Amino acid sequence: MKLLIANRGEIAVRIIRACQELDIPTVAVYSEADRSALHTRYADEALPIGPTPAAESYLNMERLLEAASKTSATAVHPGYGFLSENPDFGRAVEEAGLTFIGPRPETMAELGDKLSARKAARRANLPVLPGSDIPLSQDLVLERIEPDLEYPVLVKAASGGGGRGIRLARSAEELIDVVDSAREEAKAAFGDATIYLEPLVQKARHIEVQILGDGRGKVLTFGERECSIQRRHQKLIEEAPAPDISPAERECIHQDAKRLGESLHYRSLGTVEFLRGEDGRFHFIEVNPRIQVEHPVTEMITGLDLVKEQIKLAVSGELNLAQQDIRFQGAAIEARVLAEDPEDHFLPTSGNISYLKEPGGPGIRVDSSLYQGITITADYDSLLAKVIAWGENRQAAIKRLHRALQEVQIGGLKTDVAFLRQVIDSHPYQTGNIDTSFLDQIQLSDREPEESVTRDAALAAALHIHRKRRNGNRIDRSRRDPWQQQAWREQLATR
Amino acid sequence: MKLLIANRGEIAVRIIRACQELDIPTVAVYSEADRSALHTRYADEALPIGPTPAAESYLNMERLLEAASKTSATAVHPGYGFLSENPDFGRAVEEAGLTFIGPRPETMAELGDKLSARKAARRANLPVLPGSDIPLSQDLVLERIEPDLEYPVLVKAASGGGGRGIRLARSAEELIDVVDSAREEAKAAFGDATIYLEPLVQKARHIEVQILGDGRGKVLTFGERECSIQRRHQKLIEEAPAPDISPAERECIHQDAKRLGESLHYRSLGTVEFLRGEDGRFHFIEVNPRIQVEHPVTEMITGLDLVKEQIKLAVSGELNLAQQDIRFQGAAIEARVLAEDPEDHFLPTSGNISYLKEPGGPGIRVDSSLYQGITITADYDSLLAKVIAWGENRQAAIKRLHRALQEVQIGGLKTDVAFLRQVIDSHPYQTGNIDTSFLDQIQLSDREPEESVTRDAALAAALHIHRKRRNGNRIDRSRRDPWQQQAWREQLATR
Amino acid sequence: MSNYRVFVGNRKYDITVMKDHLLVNGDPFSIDMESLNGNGLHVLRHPNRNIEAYLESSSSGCYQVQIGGEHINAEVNIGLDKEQNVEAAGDDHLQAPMPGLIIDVLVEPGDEVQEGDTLVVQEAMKMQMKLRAPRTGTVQAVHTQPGSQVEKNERLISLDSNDQ
Amino acid sequence: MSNYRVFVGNRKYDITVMKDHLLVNGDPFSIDMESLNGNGLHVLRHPNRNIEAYLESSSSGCYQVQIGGEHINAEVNIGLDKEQNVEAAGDDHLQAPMPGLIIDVLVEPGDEVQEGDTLVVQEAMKMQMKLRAPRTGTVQAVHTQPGSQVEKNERLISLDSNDQ
Repeated sequence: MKLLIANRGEIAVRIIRACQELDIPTVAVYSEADRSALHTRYADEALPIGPTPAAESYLNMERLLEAASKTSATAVHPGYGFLSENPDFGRAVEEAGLTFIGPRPETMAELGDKLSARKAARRANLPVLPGSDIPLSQDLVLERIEPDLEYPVLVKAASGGGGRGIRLARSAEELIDVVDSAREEAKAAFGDATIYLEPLVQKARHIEVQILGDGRGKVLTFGERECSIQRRHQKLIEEAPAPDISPAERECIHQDAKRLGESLHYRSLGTVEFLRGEDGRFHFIEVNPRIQVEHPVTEMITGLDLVKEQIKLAVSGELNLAQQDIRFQGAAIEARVLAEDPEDHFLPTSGNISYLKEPGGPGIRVDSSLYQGITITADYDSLLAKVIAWGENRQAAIKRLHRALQEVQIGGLKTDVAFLRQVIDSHPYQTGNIDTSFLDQIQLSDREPEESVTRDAALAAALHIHRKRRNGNRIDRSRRDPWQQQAWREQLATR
Repeated sequence: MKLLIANRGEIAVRIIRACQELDIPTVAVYSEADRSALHTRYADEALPIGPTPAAESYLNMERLLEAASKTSATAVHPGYGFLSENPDFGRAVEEAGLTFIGPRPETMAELGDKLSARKAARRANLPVLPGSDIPLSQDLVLERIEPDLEYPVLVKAASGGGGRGIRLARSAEELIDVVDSAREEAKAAFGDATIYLEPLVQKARHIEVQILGDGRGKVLTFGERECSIQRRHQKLIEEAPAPDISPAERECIHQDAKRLGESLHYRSLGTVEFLRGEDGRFHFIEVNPRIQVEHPVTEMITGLDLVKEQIKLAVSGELNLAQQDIRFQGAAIEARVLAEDPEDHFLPTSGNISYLKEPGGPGIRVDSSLYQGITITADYDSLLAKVIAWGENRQAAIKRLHRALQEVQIGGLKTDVAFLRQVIDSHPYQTGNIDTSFLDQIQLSDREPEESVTRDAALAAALHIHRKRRNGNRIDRSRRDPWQQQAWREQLATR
Repeated sequence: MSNYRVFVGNRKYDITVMKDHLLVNGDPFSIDMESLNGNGLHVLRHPNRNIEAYLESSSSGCYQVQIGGEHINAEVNIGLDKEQNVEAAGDDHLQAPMPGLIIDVLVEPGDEVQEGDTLVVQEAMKMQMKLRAPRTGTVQAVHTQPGSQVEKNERLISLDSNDQ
Repeated sequence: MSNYRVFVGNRKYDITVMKDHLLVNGDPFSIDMESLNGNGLHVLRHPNRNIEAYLESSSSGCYQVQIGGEHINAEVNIGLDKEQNVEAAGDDHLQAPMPGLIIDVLVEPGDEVQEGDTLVVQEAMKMQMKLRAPRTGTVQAVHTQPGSQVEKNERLISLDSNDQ
């Protein structure tokens, strides 16, 4: 096997690492912006596939297949995002005689249409949210045919998923307002204007179950993940296991996910997503037919390497694990380090990372494709790195994650690291009292930094400019200037 | 509790991390060379304790106790090395009314004298190497009173330990030659010229058992570690569990270690070291009464944090673990990244680390105190970082460690990283066929690097000097010079 | 002896640097700073505490300092007498709130717009966003076009300043 | 057009850099190099492979290059005609094999020494080591003293070159 990774960033690095540990040669592909990216340096081969815009590179099937052919790759891993959920890509890969590391294209198509996915879930006896299974027709006059609709309601793109293509309407008026732009956005984003309505589950928790299927009806479950800390439906902090659910609930959703996978003859990794309402009832929402960003928390509590298992399955066609091999120990939490400025509406930031220190020590895993000198642009998504902490229990994992986030040093652009620490330090988070509205409700502590911190910042700035004026840049680079030596001697003398 | 860490480098950082996760404030101390070291920046407080030479700083009890008093620290953690095995230090700490995080000073004294340690082990029914339990007297004429001595024999300093103060004599002639310098060295290094003889166990494996005792006779064991990959008695690669020993053997040495700990009313962490001969027999050699460099491999297969457990025990006086809580999963291997040049007799290297990239991803832990810009000197030991890999089994851990070592980038000085990879890639290591003579026997592959690698090196050097000549340093820093743009366009055009 | 007045948020620090000691707002202060690499990482050494500080200077005297995960803007004025001149944030222009791609420009010079009208559609990362008129007025100039890559705070549209 | 002759171990590469392509030993070669930061990290871009290379230049034209964990010394001569001048490693001097502290100097100028005699004791890290005479001869000069911190390859003792 030789594996081409049709992706970039940390997930491309993640997949290359798995291949290296399995002695499988790898092919990286890259857009112009990524021509020196870490994944291109870690892979055995690296090929350019086009200009910076994703549509002309990472979404360009033709160029990807050309790269596979040119390097004699025998398999393609799509990662997450980009073409990972596109059945046409899976089909094209398989038609080119290559192994597609993901579900069968038919499955992807069935799950990609959220309406048919709901039907599949209902067939497998999963609890599906009440509401219309049929698309909202083009010329529907809403008030007339849905007079008993309850608000707020979600307007969802049938071809959306992963938190994309969702709009909220709080009233009939808003709904009419939203429907058109939702259709437009759905058309633009997914090439399909179909939308449908789904009741909003208030104070819902987002809990998902990891599955791996052999494509012939055998499906393993790897426990669940809690992903309720979301901003605009984008997950920010994820953990495993889900805190504070009963063993019966846990068993029930694992069985649900397994049954759905079995009924689909699901192949490869997938995630079955549920909402858990305030009343404790679970509702199926969708299946993500690919590796997830948050897969490491499952890996850390099971000790298994999901990407390796996924690749081994694609090689042999056989699951070499049994359900009883999948055991759980402790708790793991992932925090997404993003190039976003929490003090400025989480707008994307960009810049050159002039200094970088990722955290280390016991129980900490970092998945990232950063290096000192990398330039972060707004061309792709804002994920910089994932910091994952494992602990004997949830409390220990939180403490450890907090400690690790303190160690993160990223010079050159603003990130959400301080915000992540505020979230995990908050009382609701610490007590596991979280739902998907958590981030909308949290008040960013608007406090100024402590006086000693601003004073130190002022001193640092003043000393820096002082030395620059006195000595150009010389002193700044010297380790042994007389002023420093003098200060050292005084420190010793005045002890 | 407020904890002063009487150490430096990665172990000081390790202990501070544990304290942060336990909400215990920390005090770092530093010599002049370490005045900006990572441990001083991670601790809540940091105090200078003297000039660079260890004798005037990290070995200076008075300064350390002054620092504790000045900061109102209530406990002292000695780490490893320096004063960690010095009973006088433990006593001085306790007499100052502080908690010493380590064994009782009497225990340290008893175990510090290797002859009395052997007696203690014999009393607890451990298998002790045959040989004289009495010191070699000053005026002993060896040939006369030890005519039946078998060679080679080890000449060991009674106050040595941890691989220090050991000399090998292959013949009576060499023995006479070695005795005097061994005494001198022992006197200089440990302040005690007492030496004794110990038979050399040929093809021995070094296997050690981790214990934690409550000081009142209750002792837990945390499994064993294999540390046979040593150079000049200094461990280089360690793993847990020990490969290829039977469950009965394993159980036997765990029980031995437990019994010895119980009989000593051992307090805090300790390691009971054994040699396993070719015949499969185990022999007690010594107890290291402190945290070990290689403790992370035990942590990774048990999921426990030994330093936290050690500190919690010192706080409460009670073990809050039971033996059945200590379970094992998978295998872990630690590789020590050293500032040593394997191509030049492992002589120490020094320099400024101008670029640094530590490895990451699944199953990798890095314990280090490095940062980009640190200057490595020959003042202290040569340990730069520890890379620890966990895998579902030994083979997976080796693969992962190999992958991680490939990711290590340390610019500015030579290290042993390439050598570490050669070791773990070697057939004897892969098959677990290792003993303490492994590194003496391994042939450093003397091959030249592959032609493509030297050609790339030549090209890199030529292009670098070319650009410098043409444009001063300008192009070297630019990301977008025309030459590069041109090359990019060509790559795209010629695909 | 050199004097610096440093503004951090609402706080003001008058710092006097002398040969071997410092004054902060008139009080003697013992501190030392060392650059740890050429990339902005520094350590501030207090008598009993070492603090990591990451320094970037954006323009003359303007620093962004990271300490303990906080991003702090510090503005240094040389000498103690100068006061900070804060320019009033104008609403005569529409600026890009982040770097990204301009998808659509909905107005031309001369168009009358109401406060809140969408003038420009910009995309960055996964999001599209509508950029709206900061006030009612007449479009004086359009500085961008669909397909342009823009930087944060780049001026996109100017409104006629006589309208109000 | 610029020519470089690069020596790597026993291997020799004649490299010609032209406006937009290269020759290596006369054969055209497609490669591009980019500096990734100001700290020595570079990427070499082959048409189908990206290689990380970490470059340090110790002196004019002498590079240490790290590629794939290998430390490679490359010496660049400008122009193709110069040949490398390798100085014969002499045994007239005793040099420090590593950086460290001089513990003891056992000889003085004028002392006659036998090959293998200990001349200097040096300490570094945990080890003490005896530095021995490279040959029999007479001590001409002592360049160090106990307590000195010495660098790798620093000359410690010179032997009289007429002795042999």
